[in-house]
Amino acid sequence: MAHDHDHHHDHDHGSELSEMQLRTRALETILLEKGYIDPAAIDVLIETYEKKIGPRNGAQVVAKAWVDPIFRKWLFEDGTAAIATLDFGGRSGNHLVALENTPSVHNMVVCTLCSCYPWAVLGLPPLWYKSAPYRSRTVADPRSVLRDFGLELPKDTEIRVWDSTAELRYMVVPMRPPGTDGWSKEKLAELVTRDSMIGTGLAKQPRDLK
Amino acid sequence: MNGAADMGGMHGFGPVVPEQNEPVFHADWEKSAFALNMVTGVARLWNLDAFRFKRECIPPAQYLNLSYYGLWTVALEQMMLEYGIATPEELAAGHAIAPVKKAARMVTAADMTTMVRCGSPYNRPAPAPARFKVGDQVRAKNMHPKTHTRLPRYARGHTGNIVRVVGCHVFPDSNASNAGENPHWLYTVRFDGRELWGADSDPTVRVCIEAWEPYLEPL
Amino acid sequence: MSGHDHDHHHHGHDHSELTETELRVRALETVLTEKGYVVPAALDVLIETYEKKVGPRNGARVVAKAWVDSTYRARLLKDATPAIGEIGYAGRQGEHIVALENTPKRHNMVVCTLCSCYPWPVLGLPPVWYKSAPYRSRAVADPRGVLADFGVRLPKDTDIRVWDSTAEIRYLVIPMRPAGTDGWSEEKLADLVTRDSMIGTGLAKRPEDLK
Amino acid sequence: MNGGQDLGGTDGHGPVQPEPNEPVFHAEWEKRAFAITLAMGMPGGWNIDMSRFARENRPPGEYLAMSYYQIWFAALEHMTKERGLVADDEIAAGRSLRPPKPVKRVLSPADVAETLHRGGPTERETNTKAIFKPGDAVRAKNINPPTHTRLPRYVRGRIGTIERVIGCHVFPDSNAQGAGENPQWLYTVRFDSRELWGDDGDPSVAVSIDAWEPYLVPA
Repeated sequence: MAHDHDHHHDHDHGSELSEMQLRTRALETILLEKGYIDPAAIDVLIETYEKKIGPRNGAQVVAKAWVDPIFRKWLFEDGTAAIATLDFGGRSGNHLVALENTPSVHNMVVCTLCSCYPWAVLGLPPLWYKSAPYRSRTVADPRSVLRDFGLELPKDTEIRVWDSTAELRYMVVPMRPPGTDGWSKEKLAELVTRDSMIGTGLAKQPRDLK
Repeated sequence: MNGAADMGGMHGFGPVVPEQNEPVFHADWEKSAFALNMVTGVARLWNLDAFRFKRECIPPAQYLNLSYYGLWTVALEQMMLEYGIATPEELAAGHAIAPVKKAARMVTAADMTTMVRCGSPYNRPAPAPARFKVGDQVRAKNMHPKTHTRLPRYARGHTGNIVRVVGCHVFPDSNASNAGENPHWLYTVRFDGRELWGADSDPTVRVCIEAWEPYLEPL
Repeated sequence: MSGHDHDHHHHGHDHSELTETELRVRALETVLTEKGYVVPAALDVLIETYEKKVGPRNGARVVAKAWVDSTYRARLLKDATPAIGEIGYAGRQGEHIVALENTPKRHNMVVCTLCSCYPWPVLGLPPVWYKSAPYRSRAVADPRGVLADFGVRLPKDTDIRVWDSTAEIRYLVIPMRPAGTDGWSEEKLADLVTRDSMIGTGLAKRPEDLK
Repeated sequence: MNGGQDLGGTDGHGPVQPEPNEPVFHAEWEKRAFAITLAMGMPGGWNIDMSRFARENRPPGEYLAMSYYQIWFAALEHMTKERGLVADDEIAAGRSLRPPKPVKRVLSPADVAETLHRGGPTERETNTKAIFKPGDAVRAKNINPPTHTRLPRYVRGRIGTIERVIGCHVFPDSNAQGAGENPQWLYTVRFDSRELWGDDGDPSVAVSIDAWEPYLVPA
């Protein structure tokens, strides 16, 4: 690999920054001046996705599925309806499908064509999810991608990759770690990481909680 | 189109590099870029498929060297020009110069709250019964439209199984070209990794895509 | 298509790149020379060869000879490498040449989608457009669209054969001889044979095109 | 590898722009980069397939944003460093900092013409018989090696016809990895445009590639 050369990974936005700052400011000003947007709307949006909606939503779904067998069954039958009862709703969550990880099947979610992601339960996607390495390699060689995350699965585990090519949004329900019997939903939710709901990680172990 | 957006199965991009404690946005301009795209979508200046197509049309050499929100911004500028929302002079000046061409529909904070809650569903009443059922074997067509499509290159020509009948949805291939919503049945199709990547590939891998009925043919 | 008003890197000789690359090339050349891996005079001979000596004029002579000498034409189409060797052209990037005959029914076009394979001994080094992403991506999928970029429009029923040089074979297109050239010398005929006509993105000039 | 170099059938790169009166080289450094690359083949000890892989093996965005001779030069730097002929600090200093490694031969000015004339023939003697003959229907295998191959993505899985049996030639897929020349029969295979690009393909177009026997199976 020619890794000694300069790369342009998505996260080197330093060089673009000042130019992009100017360009977005120009657009925003024009749209404001033409009356297409209300500055307060912009603030609501940023506030919503920066502060309110995030993987904590998804973690609540997973924790509930771990303790409540009826909810769990419903979640896998009709993710959209089951999740709606938790009142997140929202954009890019209209057709949510929950995927069950088991000792024999591990699910992973990608969008090779753009960056489709279940915003309603996970918030906005991290940079790596939108990056070329992830989008290119996950469908062809998911195990090597898992290795980038330090995760090595048993050789005979079936890996199911879900390429979100349409309006369906996927969330992975990771396996419940052992040693968590009798835990409350709130405490269980702390074990559920964002990556475990994308499929690039597993839920935390009890000992991982400080 | 077979553009830079269609990355599935490409080599050479290097490792996936997760960022520790990644913030939601990496700069203030990213917040604006994000919000501006939401707002222009709700204002129905154009549809989401048309906006996706515009992003894919960015020449690959440029596409692959832009950051995520950089892509959004470049595409947004293009859309504003193409749909007559702004002129090149206005983009350069950073101010409105010409009067508004279309009647502006002001998007308010309340609109945004509704949008965040309700989203924008894409399912539609079915004009005809679904052609395939769960378990059917299908082949993804070998098609190479120059326009927007959601059928990735790596799946084309390959055989898989229907694992879910999702419903009847807006067809992005026509919606992106402003040729109407033209709803079609949507399916989840599962492919064996070896079918997609050849006999040497990992036998434990399966890949699922969503495919509209016009992408598929029976076996 | 959109996005054309943005910066492109088509030709890649933007001035901004020059200084940095120039410095790096000079540094590497100096290091290699000091270590004795390369001899500067050998570099000069190489540059001189491909800048001044080897070029499409070679191919034009091959084509002109094929136009006037039917036995040569037959030898060329049967096994081009020795036939081209007869005129004295051979060597690097031309070890295995195949000649392709254009006819009223069939038009041949050559591309290398994977890199930039090109018959150096008869055409010299390839032009920038031949190595560019637009040509390499579109020639196999939409050759008529590419021909339109060159202002060439072929009849609808002409078969177009695209040759993607994916291995060590190098292709040379033999364009059709223009009408009104009966009795012309090989030298004069060679003036009609353009580089593009031997790649398949052009046709041979007509007599009226010569000033 | 499915890298930036595998451009056949990809969209969005814009029109082909022939340059009137194009010079052979566009800058002094291009001449040097070109000539050093040719001259170093001998002392460097690499083969053409290794050079090709060194050129294509980089992030696609980088590949597509680099000019032709920049790619050549980057590969040259990479290969000279990989073989310990030069080091980063020497390139940074612009001069040699340590004694050279012994090499087989250095190209002298007097050798240039003869070396170029001889070229690098790839045909090899063989005892094996070609499996296919002209007229045979073959399918290009669906292979996706991350290493060097000369089977472009756009023909994989598609059916064509053997048009010519070329001979037995060095197999680049193995030669690029330093795994030996492993000569294989080489064929010209013709594909119908509609087979490659689907029903919208131009029926008057056919595309031929040169394919080594291990790329093909009977159809």
